[in-house]
Amino acid sequence: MSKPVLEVNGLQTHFFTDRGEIPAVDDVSFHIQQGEVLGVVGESGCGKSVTSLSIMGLVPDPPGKIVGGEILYRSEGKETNEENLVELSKKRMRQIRGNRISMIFQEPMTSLDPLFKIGFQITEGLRNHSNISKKEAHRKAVEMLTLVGIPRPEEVVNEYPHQLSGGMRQRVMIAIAMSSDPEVLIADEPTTALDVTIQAQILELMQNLNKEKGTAILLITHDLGVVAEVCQRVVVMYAGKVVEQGSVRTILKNPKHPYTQGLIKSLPKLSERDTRLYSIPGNVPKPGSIKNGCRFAARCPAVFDRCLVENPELLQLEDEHLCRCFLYDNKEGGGKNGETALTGSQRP
Amino acid sequence: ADNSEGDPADTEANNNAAGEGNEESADDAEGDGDEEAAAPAGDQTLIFARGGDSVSLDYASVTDGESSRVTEQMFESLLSFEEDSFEIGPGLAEDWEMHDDGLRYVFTLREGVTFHDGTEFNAEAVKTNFERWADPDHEFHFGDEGYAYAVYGTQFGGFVGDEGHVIDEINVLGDYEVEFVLNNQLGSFLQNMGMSYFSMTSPAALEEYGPEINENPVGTGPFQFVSWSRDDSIVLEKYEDYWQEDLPKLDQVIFQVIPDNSARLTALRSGEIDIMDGLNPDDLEALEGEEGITTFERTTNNIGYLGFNGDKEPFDDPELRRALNHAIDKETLIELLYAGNAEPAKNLIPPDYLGYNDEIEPYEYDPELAQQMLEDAGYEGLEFDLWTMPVARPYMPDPERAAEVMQANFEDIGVTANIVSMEWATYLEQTEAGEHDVYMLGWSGTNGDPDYFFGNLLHSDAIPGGNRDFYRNDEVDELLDQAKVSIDEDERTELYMEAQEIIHEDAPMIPLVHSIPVLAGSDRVQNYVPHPSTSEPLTEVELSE
Amino acid sequence: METVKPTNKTPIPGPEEQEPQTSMPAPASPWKEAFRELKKNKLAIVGMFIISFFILIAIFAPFLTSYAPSTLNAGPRLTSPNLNNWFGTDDLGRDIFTRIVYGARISLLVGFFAVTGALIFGSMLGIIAGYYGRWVDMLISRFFDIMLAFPSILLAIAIVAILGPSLQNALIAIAIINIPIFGRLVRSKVISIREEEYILAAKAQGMKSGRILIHHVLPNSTAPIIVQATLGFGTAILEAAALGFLGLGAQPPTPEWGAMLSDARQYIQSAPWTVLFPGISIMLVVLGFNMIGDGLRDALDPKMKN
Amino acid sequence: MAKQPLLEVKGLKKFFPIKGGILAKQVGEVKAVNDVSFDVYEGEVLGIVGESGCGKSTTGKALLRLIEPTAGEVIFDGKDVTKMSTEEMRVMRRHMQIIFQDPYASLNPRHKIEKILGEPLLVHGVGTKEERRKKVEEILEIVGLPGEHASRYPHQFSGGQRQRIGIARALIVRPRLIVCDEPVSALDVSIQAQILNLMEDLQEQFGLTYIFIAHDLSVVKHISHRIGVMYLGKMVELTTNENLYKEPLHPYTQSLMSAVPEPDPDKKKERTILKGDVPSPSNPPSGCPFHTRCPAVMDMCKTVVPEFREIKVNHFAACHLYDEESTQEQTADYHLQQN
Amino acid sequence: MFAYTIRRLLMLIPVLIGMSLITFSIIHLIPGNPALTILGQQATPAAVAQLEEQLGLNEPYFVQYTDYMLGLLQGDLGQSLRTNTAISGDIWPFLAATIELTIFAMVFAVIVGVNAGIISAWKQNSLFDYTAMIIALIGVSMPIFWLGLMQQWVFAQELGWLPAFGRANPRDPVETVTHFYLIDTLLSGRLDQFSIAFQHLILPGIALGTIPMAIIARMTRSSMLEVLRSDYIRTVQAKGIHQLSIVYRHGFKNAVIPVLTVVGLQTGTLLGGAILTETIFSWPGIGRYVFDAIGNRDYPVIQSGILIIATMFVFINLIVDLLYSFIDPRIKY
Ligand SMILES: Nc1ncnc2c1ncn2[C@@H]1O[C@H](COP(=O)(O)OP(=O)(O)OP(=O)(O)O)[C@@H](O)[C@H]1O
Ligand SMILES: Nc1ncnc2c1ncn2[C@@H]1O[C@H](COP(=O)(O)OP(=O)(O)OP(=O)(O)O)[C@@H](O)[C@H]1O
Ligand SMILES: [Mg+2]
Ligand SMILES: [Mg+2]
Ligand code: NI
Repeated sequence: MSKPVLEVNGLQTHFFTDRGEIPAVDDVSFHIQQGEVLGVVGESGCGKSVTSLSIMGLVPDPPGKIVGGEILYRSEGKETNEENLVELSKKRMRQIRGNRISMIFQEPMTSLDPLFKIGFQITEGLRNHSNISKKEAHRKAVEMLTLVGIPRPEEVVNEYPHQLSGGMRQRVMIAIAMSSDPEVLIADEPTTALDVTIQAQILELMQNLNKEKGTAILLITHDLGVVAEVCQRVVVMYAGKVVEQGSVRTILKNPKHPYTQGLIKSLPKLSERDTRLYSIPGNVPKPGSIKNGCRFAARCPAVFDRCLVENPELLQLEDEHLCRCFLYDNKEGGGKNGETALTGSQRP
Repeated sequence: ADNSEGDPADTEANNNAAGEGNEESADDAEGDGDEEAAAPAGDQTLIFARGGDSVSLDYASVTDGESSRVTEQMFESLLSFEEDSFEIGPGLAEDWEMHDDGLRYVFTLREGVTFHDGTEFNAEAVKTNFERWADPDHEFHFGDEGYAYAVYGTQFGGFVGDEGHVIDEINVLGDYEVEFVLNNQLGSFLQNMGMSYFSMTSPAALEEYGPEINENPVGTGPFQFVSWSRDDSIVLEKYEDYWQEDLPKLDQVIFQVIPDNSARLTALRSGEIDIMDGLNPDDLEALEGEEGITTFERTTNNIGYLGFNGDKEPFDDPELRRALNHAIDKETLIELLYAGNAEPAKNLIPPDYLGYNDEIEPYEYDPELAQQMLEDAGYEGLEFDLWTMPVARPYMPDPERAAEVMQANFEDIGVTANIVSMEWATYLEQTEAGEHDVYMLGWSGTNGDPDYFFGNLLHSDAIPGGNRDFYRNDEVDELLDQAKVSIDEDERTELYMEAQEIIHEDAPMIPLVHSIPVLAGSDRVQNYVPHPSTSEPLTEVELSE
Repeated sequence: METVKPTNKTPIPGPEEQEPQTSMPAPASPWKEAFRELKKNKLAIVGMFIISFFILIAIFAPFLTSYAPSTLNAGPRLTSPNLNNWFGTDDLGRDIFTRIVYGARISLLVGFFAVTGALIFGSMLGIIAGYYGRWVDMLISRFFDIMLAFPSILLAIAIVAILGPSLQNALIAIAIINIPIFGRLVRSKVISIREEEYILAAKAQGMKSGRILIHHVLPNSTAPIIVQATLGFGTAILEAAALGFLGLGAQPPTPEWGAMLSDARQYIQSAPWTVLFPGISIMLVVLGFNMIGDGLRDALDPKMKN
Repeated sequence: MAKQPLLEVKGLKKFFPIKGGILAKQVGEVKAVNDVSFDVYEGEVLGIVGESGCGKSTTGKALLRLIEPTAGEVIFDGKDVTKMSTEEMRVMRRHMQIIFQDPYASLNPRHKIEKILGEPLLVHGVGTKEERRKKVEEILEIVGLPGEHASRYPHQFSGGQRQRIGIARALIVRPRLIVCDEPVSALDVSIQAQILNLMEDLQEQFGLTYIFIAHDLSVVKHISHRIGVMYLGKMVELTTNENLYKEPLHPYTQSLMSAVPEPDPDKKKERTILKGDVPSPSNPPSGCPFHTRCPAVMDMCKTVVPEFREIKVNHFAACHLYDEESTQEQTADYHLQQN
Repeated sequence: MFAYTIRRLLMLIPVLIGMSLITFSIIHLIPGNPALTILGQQATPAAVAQLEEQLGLNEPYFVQYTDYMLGLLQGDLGQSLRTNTAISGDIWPFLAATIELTIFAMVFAVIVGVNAGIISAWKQNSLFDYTAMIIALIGVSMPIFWLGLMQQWVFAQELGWLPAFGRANPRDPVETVTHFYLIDTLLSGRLDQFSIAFQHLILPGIALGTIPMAIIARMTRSSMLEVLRSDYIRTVQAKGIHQLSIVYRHGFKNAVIPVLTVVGLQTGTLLGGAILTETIFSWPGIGRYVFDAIGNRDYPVIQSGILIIATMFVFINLIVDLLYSFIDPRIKY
């Protein structure tokens, strides 16, 4: 098995604002294999977008800065091609960005420059990375639009973003991202702003691209349903940290971290007729507001003393299943059974 | 208003040639001509900078000084003034005779004078011009186009059809002889004939340009019109066929508008201009020692005064008025407001005028005396409104400041003056109606004739009107009436002298100042003599190296 | 502290829940908060210093100088700055420092009255237009359009040309030209706030429209109006000075800075201080108001913040 | 459930004019709500789902006359709301309240909580000042906020807390009906559950009637007794919670349900992915508004507007598939394919 | 687009009528007898009567206004009371002078302001940003008449680098065709005169352009900051495009609309400020024409001058509005 095409190790991205240093991403590690779809889930403000922007080298600076960790990109998964994106020159970073690693964003309505034609925007990156003629650019733009399933591509090339619907725009965004045939596609909540029926279309498109082109996809979302639908593995984030990581099945069916457990239980489900939802008490903390201990401690039903003072490490529970919780720390003091963590607080 | 496309380039070529040719001679001149007047410069273009633009180049229909400054160069009247006074002498008329006790005048015109358009100047032209102004139905009157000949009306008692109009008829006696027949005697008739307002325009040009004559002036003067960019510059050039041999000396005169005083001075210092008008009095001192710059004083021709409302108590009391006359410190006023460039006034008319009574003892500035006089007359704690004009006039550059100075003067003698100011038109209407106690105003001369001052300001006929002092003295009226119609200068002088004595005694006003305008110029400017009428022909002026 | 719920009484151990407000003491009104924000803005602080300085000067003018602003011949003419006359004297021998100090009164008062006048009439028209809508709005808006179609200083000049030059008329002119500026602002605020969801909520509570206007719409439209008023202070002072400079505003001997400049401009070569100090004073006061205005905008309208 | 509905909506329409052209005259209209009818019974929760722009909020606001309906009747407790005078309406509002989607925009940022909550009491002339203050604290406790928070300003609360305040405001006048316009869609998943629970509790506790608007089918399904599905300004299906899930009749409902992703990796269901986008309400398709995307489209759908009628007991839909003329088999076939 | 232009033009009609009504009323609002106000102290009653007649002050207000409007529609701006010439015939050289100055000032303001704004936004919180924004803040607070005086003093009087007044060297008058000196000098092939005319533009142009420059710089900066923070800029960044190209191509193009609005509005400041600058620098433009007319109570000139300036301003803003649609495809009419 080749090495992961993208590997994030101990990434720390902090924002330096007047209100102090905000550790928006604090020690985040994960990797994506070639052709894999990795989901990153977490609630608003937990650092999902900052993580993805860190990979792209697009963290707004100031106030943001990557203060630690490494982001290794290995072209074709080969060790020899390994580059640490954190340390790359701006020039080299531009060559990779939009070319080898592409990204699409949450807001299709505002993510396209309203003053430029669709065709121009699709091929802008391409023209930048390789010298292609105007004609060829046009051909390529039409080809990309066709690929993402836009009707009347020949016309749409010459249209402006405001003439397209949200779903169409998100397809154009995908076309932009895919135009350079990247190895990794980072999709930051690509369907959050869309209707479910349109979301279904976009998800299907992304799955197809993943299958046909072998593009590895880092899919960021807060919707566990989406994760279940398209991802192979999942990373769960909470307040700037990865709290659990594993295969989709493990995480959704057999979560270990109390937060993951609570999150899944708190979702109303279409298929089940439950009388009452489980609810995680309290609020999502702002990153940086909790200095000591586990960041979930204040809301955790299974909290114990240690959680309030010590910072839990990411533990490997089994192959490919990691969890950041003292409940599973067998070395000292832990030993409580994670499965029963929630039973106490669940309504009969 | 371009003459011909090629012209400016040509002139330039000429100038350059002349300049080159003269360079050596200039050097020579420096070598041996130290004590002599400097040699003439190669480029005889004079730039005269001033604060405002001409209104019109049809002299007769406008009254402002800036217009006549330019028209003086292009037009001439039948008679002319002395270069620095209102003394009259021959102009386009070589000679003149008075008949029938001043009811008939015959002018003998100069021969061989041509207008700039080449047509000849003759008696017909004189007739045409005068009839144009006098007769509202004349084809060149242009009344419907807004032309108004106010000065003609004032000076000759109205227009054809008006009762007071003095010119009955104008007869062409020969090509070069013209006769004016008057209804009444007019003391200032000959004086009027020297006024630049009554200069001769080419009848052919009137025919050609019609109402546009005000932008296409054609006269007989030393310079002819080239171009006019409004609010910027008027360019004149030498008229080659001018009747006076070898004159004018300048090739070109440009009247340049530079409204800002200090910018104008800068331009003078940097040599961009040759003469500037409206010198800031405070800069005078600095300029005096300055290399390459000279200053010129213009003889005064106006009066600024503080008038009393003689119809209102207590100002109907001459004693009070005399007392207040002692209270004003004219010297300080002049120092503060005119930087010294004014003469303290003791009479209504400016000093150079016919009939100026220099024997009059002015009311000295003497606050104690004033206070004493007031006390004696029984005016304790006098308080009144001191009306002051809202706008600056030539005789009063800063009326409100002047009011304050006088307010302070009055305070010194225990009199409270409350300064009142209002809108200009209202000011005029209300002072005419006699609403005021004490008011500030002034008057500027036009033809150097004293009647223009006395008749308008102190004759009881001018109530309501210019006589805002409501001064009524039959004796004075009588003297003035006689002087107005008299045609004998000596007699007139006598009459006016007498009137002034009475007026001084009655003190209907406090005469304040006659302001003296100052000009500055490059010392290359030779033979420049400012005329009291605010403008003068530059015929003799020459630029030296 | 929202863990205590009537039906889900799960006792939660652990520290006080992290709420967004814990960092700040409660209760803090939005105004207080804006003020706190403002205090962080260095430029705004400088601006407040400048303005307070001028206000103090204006109030204590008679104590700051032994001269009277308009006394003639108080000293020698056009003397350069020295110990007796800190800023020198002008052409009438008046102490320039004294005149500047008294001029501060005039400028500040002009700013105050012009802004207040414009604010009152502008807001009234703006509220009427925004509130009644339809043809009233149409009429008032067109009126604003027409007023704004004239470059402001030009309109002021025209008004002064009609009324005649005086400080009072200049003040009226400046107030008039600022009416549509405030009017438009108020109108657009009223209209946009009317669409806010909390106004809809108030309506849904059964509130009368008058109450909604007074209790909900107006308080929420004050922030931009305050900002505009502050900036307007500066512009009004500048406009008054311009009119004074043209001789269309304050008339001599009033120690109005613009008129002082216009009087002094002919001495710029021989006595530059006569021109320097009035100009600097105008600039400083206007700068002060602009700094506060900028700061207020940042503090009151976080969206505008860079 | 009482026999007599608390609220009857008949043929509700709201068209927004589109201005344009040289003289800014009306050149068209957005048919935001186009002939919607339904009943709401006392004590029930009626859910309304639909995609963005289908007219859910407009329906909600038109019921309360926060937007003047273009046509139709809204009969609340036997009285037609649309015909009431301003004053009658004002009094009426005590009984019908609304909770908004955006917890940030719906609270006046310049008012303290006590004023926000006290004002409705004041305008309806409830109690003395002291009583009102008490009531405010009481209601805060009820929605799970400490009473002393009354002296705070909205910006000092988190989104979830603000939504609690919004609920408290609606609740404080003790209304009979509350229109909830997407009350949880702006909230985080973990907070959403808190609010949903709270709303359920309150409903039971005070015997409230909700019209619960949301675009998230699972949320609506969780809380509602009956659900109406809207598409392009029209109600296309309306039935009980169970019916809708077990036997959705309208093809749109079917595809909507299949498009909702479920966080269960085992439920890999067959999806009906709809083609294309929702048409613009300013230019809705003729006939059945869904015919442009319908997988079971027939010729008549393009021209004839299907009637919204009770196809089975308590199960309304507007679809030609269930017309008397169309054969039962066809319907059945279609269903076989789907399930 | 066409329909929009027509609509905007139609919408201008009430504004233009309102403007004409205001300017027309100027003469009627003066307290006292306008004719006497105009003629002044040494006027004869006959002259006053004649002027009243000429101004048509004897007729009813409505008739006067109708006459005035009919005249305006035929391009007749009336007659100057001072010079008795048709205003429409005199006004062009003044207008040209002002337009030349205004354009120069605006070009200066836009070039400096826009670039300073862009760089400040791009290098937010840098030394350049701070300096530029402090300068801009001072710029907006600057009394331009004072700035003009100081410039004149330093650069023309003390240092003598630039001319202190006028549009050209008075000894070498420009031959005028268009009355735009920069164009006229080129037409007559006089490069030396061109350079002199250009030098004359510098001081008044900078004095006049300072406030708009400062305002444009501030507006460009804030507009750019907003754009640079927007989602679509992030999209472009994600394509690996060079920052310079992002800032100028995508950033500025999107930021340009508010800047353009400000430019349009600032032409008002320029046209109004021209009165001040033209007086100081002896620039024979429309501002001075009007100002002199105020001094001379030449009300028809005041009326026409103000109306023309305002009309120019209105049309510039119309053009700006129409420009939006060229820049922004979303604005479809
Ligand atoms: N420009 C910034 N300046 C300061 N703090 C920032 C900035 N951008 C992000 N943050 C901080 O980083 C944290 C994480 O933000 P991020 O955008 O990554 O969250 P997210 O998980 O993507 O949330 P969402 O689901 O809302 O998109 C936020 O809580 C915020 O406080
Ligand atoms: N004030 C308005 N003027 C014009 N059109 C409007 C107005 N309000 C809403 N619309 C239009 O009416 C349609 C329905 O809007 P509505 O807000 O009811 O949708 P919704 O179902 O609530 O959508 P969402 O889920 O986005 O809230 C939309 O197309 C919208 O553009
Ligand atoms: Mg995000
Ligand atoms: Mg909605
Ligand atoms: Ni010409």
